[in-house]
Amino acid sequence: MIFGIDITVALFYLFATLMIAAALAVISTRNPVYSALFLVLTFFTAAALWILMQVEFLGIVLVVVYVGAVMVLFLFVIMMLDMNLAPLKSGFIRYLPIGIGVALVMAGELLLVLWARGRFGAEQFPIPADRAADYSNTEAVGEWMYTQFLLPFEVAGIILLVAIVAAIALTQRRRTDALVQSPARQVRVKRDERVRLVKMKSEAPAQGDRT
Amino acid sequence: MITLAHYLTLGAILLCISVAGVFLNRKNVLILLMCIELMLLAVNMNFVAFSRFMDNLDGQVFVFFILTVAAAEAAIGLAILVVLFRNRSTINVEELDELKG
Amino acid sequence: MMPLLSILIWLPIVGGALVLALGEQRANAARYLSLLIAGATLALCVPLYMGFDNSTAAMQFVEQSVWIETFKVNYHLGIDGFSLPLILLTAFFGPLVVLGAWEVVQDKVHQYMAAFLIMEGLMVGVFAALDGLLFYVFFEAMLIPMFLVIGMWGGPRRVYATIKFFLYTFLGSVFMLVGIIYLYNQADSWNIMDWHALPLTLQEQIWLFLAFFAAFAVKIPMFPVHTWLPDAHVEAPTGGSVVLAAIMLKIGGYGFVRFSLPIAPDASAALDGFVIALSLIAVVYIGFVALVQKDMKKLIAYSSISHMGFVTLGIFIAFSIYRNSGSMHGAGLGMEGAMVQMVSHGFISGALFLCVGVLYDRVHSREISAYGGVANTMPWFAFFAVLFFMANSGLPGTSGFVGEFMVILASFRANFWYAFAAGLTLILGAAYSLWLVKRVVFGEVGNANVEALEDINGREAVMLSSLAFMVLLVGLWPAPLVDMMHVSVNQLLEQIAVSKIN
Amino acid sequence: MNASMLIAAPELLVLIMGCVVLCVDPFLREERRGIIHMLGMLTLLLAAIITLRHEPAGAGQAAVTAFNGAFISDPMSDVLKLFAYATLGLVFVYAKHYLRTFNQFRADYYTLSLFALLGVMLLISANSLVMVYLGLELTSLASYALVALNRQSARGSEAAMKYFVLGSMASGLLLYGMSMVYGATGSLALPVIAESLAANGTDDVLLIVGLVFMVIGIAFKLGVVPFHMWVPDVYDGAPLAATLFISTVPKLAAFAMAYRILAVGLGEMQADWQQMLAALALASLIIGNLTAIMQTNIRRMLAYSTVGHMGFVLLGMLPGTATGYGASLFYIVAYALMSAAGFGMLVLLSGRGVDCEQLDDLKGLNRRNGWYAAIMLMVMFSMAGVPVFVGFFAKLWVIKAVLDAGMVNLAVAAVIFSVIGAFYYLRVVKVMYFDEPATETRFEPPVDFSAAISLNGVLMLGLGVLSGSLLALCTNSFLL
Amino acid sequence: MDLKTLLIVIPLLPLFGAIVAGLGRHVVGRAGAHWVTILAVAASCALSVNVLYQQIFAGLETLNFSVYTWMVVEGVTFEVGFLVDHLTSLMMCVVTFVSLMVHIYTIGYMQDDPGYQRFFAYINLFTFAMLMLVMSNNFMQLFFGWEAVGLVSYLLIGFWFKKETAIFANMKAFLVNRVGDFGFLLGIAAVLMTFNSLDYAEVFAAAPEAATDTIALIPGVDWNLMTVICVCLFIGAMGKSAQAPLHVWLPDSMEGPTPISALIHAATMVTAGIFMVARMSPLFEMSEAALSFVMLIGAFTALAMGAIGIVQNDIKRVVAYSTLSQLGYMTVALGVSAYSAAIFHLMTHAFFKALLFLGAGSVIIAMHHQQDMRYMGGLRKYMPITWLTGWLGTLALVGFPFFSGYYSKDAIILSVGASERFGSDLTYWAVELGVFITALYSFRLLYLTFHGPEKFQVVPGADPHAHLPDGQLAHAPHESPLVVTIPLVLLAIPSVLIGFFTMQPILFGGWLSDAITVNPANDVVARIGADIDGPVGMALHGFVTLPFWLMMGGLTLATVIYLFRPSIAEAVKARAGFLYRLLDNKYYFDQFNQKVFADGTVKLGRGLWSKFDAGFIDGWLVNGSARLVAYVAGFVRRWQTGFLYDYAFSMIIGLIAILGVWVVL
Repeated sequence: MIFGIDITVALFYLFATLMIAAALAVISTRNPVYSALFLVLTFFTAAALWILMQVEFLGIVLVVVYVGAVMVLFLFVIMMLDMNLAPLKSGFIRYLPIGIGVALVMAGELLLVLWARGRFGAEQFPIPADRAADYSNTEAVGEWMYTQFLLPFEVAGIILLVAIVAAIALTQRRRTDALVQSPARQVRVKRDERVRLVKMKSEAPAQGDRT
Repeated sequence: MITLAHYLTLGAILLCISVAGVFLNRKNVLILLMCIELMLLAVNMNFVAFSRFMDNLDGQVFVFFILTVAAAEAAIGLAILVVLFRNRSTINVEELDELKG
Repeated sequence: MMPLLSILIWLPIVGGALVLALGEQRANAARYLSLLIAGATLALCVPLYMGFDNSTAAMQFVEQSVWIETFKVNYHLGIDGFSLPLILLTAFFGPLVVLGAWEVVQDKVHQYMAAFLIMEGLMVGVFAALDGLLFYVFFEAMLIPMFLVIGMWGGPRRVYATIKFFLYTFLGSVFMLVGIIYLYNQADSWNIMDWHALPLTLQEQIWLFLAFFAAFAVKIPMFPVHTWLPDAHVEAPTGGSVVLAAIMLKIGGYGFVRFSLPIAPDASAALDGFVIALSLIAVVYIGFVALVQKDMKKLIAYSSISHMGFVTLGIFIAFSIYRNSGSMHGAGLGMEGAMVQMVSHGFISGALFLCVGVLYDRVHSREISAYGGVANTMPWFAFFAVLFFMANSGLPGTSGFVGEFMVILASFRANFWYAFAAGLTLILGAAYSLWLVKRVVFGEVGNANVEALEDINGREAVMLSSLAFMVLLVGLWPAPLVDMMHVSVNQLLEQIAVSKIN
Repeated sequence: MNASMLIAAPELLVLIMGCVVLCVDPFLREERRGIIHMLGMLTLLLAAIITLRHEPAGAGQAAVTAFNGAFISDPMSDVLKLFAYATLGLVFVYAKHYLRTFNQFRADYYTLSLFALLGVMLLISANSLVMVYLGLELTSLASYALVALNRQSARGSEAAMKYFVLGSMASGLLLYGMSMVYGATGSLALPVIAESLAANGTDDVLLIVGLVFMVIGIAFKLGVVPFHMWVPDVYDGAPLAATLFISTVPKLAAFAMAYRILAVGLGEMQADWQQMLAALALASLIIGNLTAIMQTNIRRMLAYSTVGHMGFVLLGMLPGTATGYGASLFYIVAYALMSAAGFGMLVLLSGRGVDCEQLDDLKGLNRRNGWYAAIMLMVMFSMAGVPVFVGFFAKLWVIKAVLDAGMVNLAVAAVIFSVIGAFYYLRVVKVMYFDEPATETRFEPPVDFSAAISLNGVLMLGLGVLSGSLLALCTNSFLL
Repeated sequence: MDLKTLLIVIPLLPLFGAIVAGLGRHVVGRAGAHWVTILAVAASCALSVNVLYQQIFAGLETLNFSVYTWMVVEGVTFEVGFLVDHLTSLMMCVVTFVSLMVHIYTIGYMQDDPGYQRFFAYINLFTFAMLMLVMSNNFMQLFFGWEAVGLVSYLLIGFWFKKETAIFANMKAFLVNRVGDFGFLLGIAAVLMTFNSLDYAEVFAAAPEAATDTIALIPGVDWNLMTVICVCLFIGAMGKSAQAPLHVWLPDSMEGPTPISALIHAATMVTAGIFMVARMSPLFEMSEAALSFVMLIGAFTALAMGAIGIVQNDIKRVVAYSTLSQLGYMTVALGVSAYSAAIFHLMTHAFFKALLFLGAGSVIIAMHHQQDMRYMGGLRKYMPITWLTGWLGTLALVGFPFFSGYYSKDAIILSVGASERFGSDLTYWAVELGVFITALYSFRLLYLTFHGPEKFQVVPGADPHAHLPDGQLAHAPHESPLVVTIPLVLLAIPSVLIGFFTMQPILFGGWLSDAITVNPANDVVARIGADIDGPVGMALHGFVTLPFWLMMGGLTLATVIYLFRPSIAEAVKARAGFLYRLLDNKYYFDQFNQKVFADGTVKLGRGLWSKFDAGFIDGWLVNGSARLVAYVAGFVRRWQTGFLYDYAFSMIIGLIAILGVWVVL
């Protein structure tokens, strides 16, 4: 409690505000690089909120996986594709009222539901007690994941495999002018193919084999 | 006090922003991908909050999987984006209308 | 005991598949095989007719085996006095259609023949099915070969005509589909006989009646859902028109007596005025419309609609008679008249379309104005044409008279004005038939095409004379025909005289 | 191997074989690529044998769960899986011809398809929301990649992009719904959710919100209006081999997903979702059939027709009874077979570097080859729901289900729109049979292709005439 | 052969002849055709006479038996059967005799016609149909015969089917007859409803019980059922017996060859209506109103149609209008319950009118198919037999005492005079005036044809087969061959004598009473019979009655105008322009029918077809709904814009909608 304000509450509102602002920025900036960076900010704040909830493992994973890997990938692609920036988001302005309208209606509907009759207030879902000091969120999640969620875990692995296969299948270009190794041919190569004995007539004109 | 409702509200707002983003973005497919990441974040927010408030680890594990899948999704999405860019030299949403009607 | 009905259904269908398998190259083999199959089917009708017992209303030649166990669908066949004449009619036309196409169809002969054989089997199936779903399957499946026949061998506007035909009929019949499923849900059985016994409230009956009505009114066809017929007839090849007019339309009438009346007697009674009004409109209004047609086939097509008006009239006057006199006496005459009218119209309209086909094969026009004085160059053809057109206008001594006569006599019992309006067909039918005869058959030789006409050949003579024989036979001695139906008709009348509402 | 492994043996097999295909490919010379196809077919055959052997489908055997309840094997899953193998087998044969014709024969297609099949199987056997999500994503991700597989195709990549963005959005919404249900019931396991609902009632607003979002996810996957917009673009833009796959196998999974979530998990809320599904189904019937009428591109036409068909699948679920689900299952199976045959025919008609796209490409097919025309004819009439083809019985039992649910008006609307739909199927027949061919090019498909497509076509008729056994199989899947 | 078989054979013989001559026309050839048919009819005639003979002299009872059962429905038996009583056998003899004469005559008349065999087949078929009609013992068979004679009449009027007027006339004849048949059929339906039987015997037996039954044709207004039945039946008779306004077909039917005009359109078929009403006398006697109706229709026809005959120039048409007029007389007789008088007149008329027609035909042969009397004249010297028989026939027609026509016509006039039925006084004056008119046109015909100056030129060397201008002949007219003249002579004999010999038994001897029922209160024939003293007395008395002097007036006027002062005719024509035009245009019946019924029907049909069938149902409802679907579909299709954001938007809208409906509401 600082200045009569619960620090967690203050932090929640701070991060929440930041998060919403960043999210809005993601969808409204002109430059995709900025968008990506704002998305990073959004993820950071989200991670912070989760950690505030004592869900450290996921918070850290979010930062590591998203900010560390996914967002970098995004930025990489942005840079790679060399897009020219859109001069003016005319469509954005034109459809903004509709967009806001739709979003507000949807938000309204959702919030109406969520706040209706105070179902998610403290009385229904009491504020959980703080974790014990020696509680390891990572350990708990890990244990739970590798026992109860064994199959999903494996499937998640397969999904990553598929992602790899797919990404490679899609983006790998077989360029005709590139020098590539063919592992299959390398493995299958026979002795005769490795060394070829060429009989050469000395100094004869190029009439026989070419090398 | 920060109740569950706060977190859910946050998730809902995030969801709405992401949805609005998908709709409003008319220029860049990349932003669409980001909006989808936002949407997943909103979902994750819900799961984490429920998980914490109900003291049930299922939600957190699910979030973990969602993150994994989201990463895979991003990979494939970006791969498709690259292919698209190579074919069309653009990733402008407004120009992706060869298929219609 | 031989499963005669199954054989009658499947012999043409399997035979059609065989003909199809012969392929395009072996056209002559396809022709002879088709004739053989159609002939065999017709021959098998002899034991069917012989074995049929006129004295019972119960279903005969019953076959029953499980088809779809989950929902109690059975492969259930059987015939009574309503089905038998129509099955015989169907089988009768099999060889005629094959013969009719013998030299005329040169393109894709195997497909043409196969389509008709399959259609024949399916039509027999319609008349023999005692399981509601089985009936529906046959009823609908028939559309496919017909669709192809009109579309592949038809006239210039065949695509419009055939799609219209298909969709019209399909639209009508899907309501029936909903109806039969509803009935199944209520009765927990697909057996049509069980449906007959199923008690239903008036409201249910009315909805069911309308559902069935949608299907059968389109099929028969009744005013105002008749407009597919002229188009389909005009564009169809001769065989298509013949089958369409001679048999397919009858399925509508058959449906009324097999489904509408016994399943929803109270609704039928409640709505009979509506049906009768439509029937009489068909008789009178369509008569006027037929009069001004410029296309021979269209004229015959409209006349078919008008004649089918008698069928529905004959079937539905029963209720008025009952209300008037408190007894069903007289209704049997109408209903049997309707059945006779169906059979007779089968012969006559089939014959008329064959006649038009004979001309079309030579001149390649169906316009009335393209002819004139055909009698000069085709005296034998003129003989048959005049005979059939006279039969079409209901001349006594031909089959066309019998049904109309019976229906008009019966409808007088219901209401003088019904008989009055129906009787107008005497004038209108004669007017459009004879005007056509005047313009096509009589007169000076109209043009060089007519000048060059050759009279009918042996094949055509066989077709036309066999039809002429039937037309005269039924006209001069309808007793064997009506004797088949008495018991069934009486049973139906007893059934519909009893309310189903508790 | 523990019991769970045994229960999931088909999945394991598919996984292993997928990896095998992946690994074998680099070692194959171009001309021996056929081995990949053989491996794919072998996988399906073995999987079918295992599925048949370890639990006779629908033979009165109770469901078995594995992996702590995450996985379930029940008669329905077996039936669906078996049909998934069968359909995929057909798809493989057709696709092989396509890929060879277009010089795109690579292992990627088979690998991705097998992994997608794995996803489908997992989804079919999913017994918890997690598994539903993961199975769905596995299928989807592989599908996205398949659509873009022809890297030179601008249309393909556009389609893939659209599919991807909308698909991801849909899974996001689905997840949001799952989170709500999780919040309301405290569990991700479907049986637990069902128990919780039974115990605590269903008037929790969280549940309804969750239900709405999950229904949207399902609707998207099935391609139901208004979540259908991806369907035509993807069917049209993707290479035919991918369209073949997407239009068949994943639809089986989508049905399973709908069943698992709505019937198994949220069965108590039947009154709620019945209304939603009815509305979605009606919209699909209307929009799908109407839009299909206007198409000259046969692939888009088939796509819109799919939208209509999926409306019918939803209709079957309305009464929430075993026979209703059985009808839906029957429908989806019939649809998968019809769709495979339909797109297979398009493969046959493709050539000279262009996919068959326009309706006019079918012109005069009957003159070019009567048998293939007959197959397409059967497919079209089957799709239109004309007896005696399998499509008719599919529609029949679905409409019966609607009547069981007491929704006569809906049944009437359904049949009316199926009549409207019949129009465009008839147009295909018209083009094939009534028009003159634009080209006389002969068809010279490989033997396995013509055998498969013939079998597929004959199945339209055979499964119609003998629909009783298929129906019994489908209905009994739910009766236990 | 027992009698029943014999009776069955009577109609079947001509049928057999028709089939042989018609279907086997290439086999039997021309001679074969006429031999077969003539022998068949001759045998029928002989057998019929035998039956009549047995009835008169051997006391043969009425025979009523069924040949075969057509069908049985609901206990009502529809059968083909014969009722042979005096009326029937009389009709049979008349029919077969006239038919035989016509057959023989045809050999000469049609000798050059390519359709020779066909013609014989037709008239033989007609004989069969007519016999079926008169021999019937039930309404259904009656209707069968009724329509069958109509069919043959149709075929024969259109015999020369290349002739546009002929095939128009035959269609017209059939259609107008169908109007009558329409009423007839309704009458039969009413009979069936009332008596639950179509058998004459059963119906007639039950008729008195139904005398007071009513039927509400218009709700709330009760009509006497018997009146309805009888009027309906009589409408049929109006068509067949050409009573106004359904008479319009008969003059046009003269387009057919003359032999059939004699046989069908004068002697036999057109009298079927008279026969039918007489046969139905037990029913008609139940309804005064219906009889009045019959009488008035007959009176109008008798007078008005005769008047038209005065202005006709076509020789056959004059005879045709005379036929109409005479049919009117018969109908009047029926209307006053003098059925036997009607039948009597029917019989005499059959002979003399057949004679007149055949005579006209003979003239036409001589004139090379020129039928216009204005180009004839003075033929007496060229064709004496025809001239003589023509005079005899005419005298019979105008009712000169002692000639057969006198007895029958006078009986009718007397009956009308004796009747007290509503409208009988009006009718009386009509039939009296009719006598004058009959004489006028009849003698006009004789004078114009046989007497006076020759109004034709013989152009020697002209091609006899070429169509020459009016008034020109290729060679001089000459008497017709024997096959033509013999029938004339054979018909002239009964025309002159038969009345004298048969009047007593038929009219007053009750010879027809086994067939005809007359309510004693209505029995005018019996009433006049009291004053009549045998045929000689009646004829002598005839010289002092009004009809005779009216006839003489007509004769005088005709003689003055047409023999001596043709200018008077022109003057009258000019003076009485309106009247002349009215008559010349036959009271505008044809024009009216053409405008209102024929054109109106076609116009109505065309309107219904193009406006309602093609326009409304097909155009609006059917194609309109197709267009609507296409329009909506085209609209819906545009939602698929191809833009990702629109697709997403659609999903979001869907989401919001579902949320809104199921969660918020």
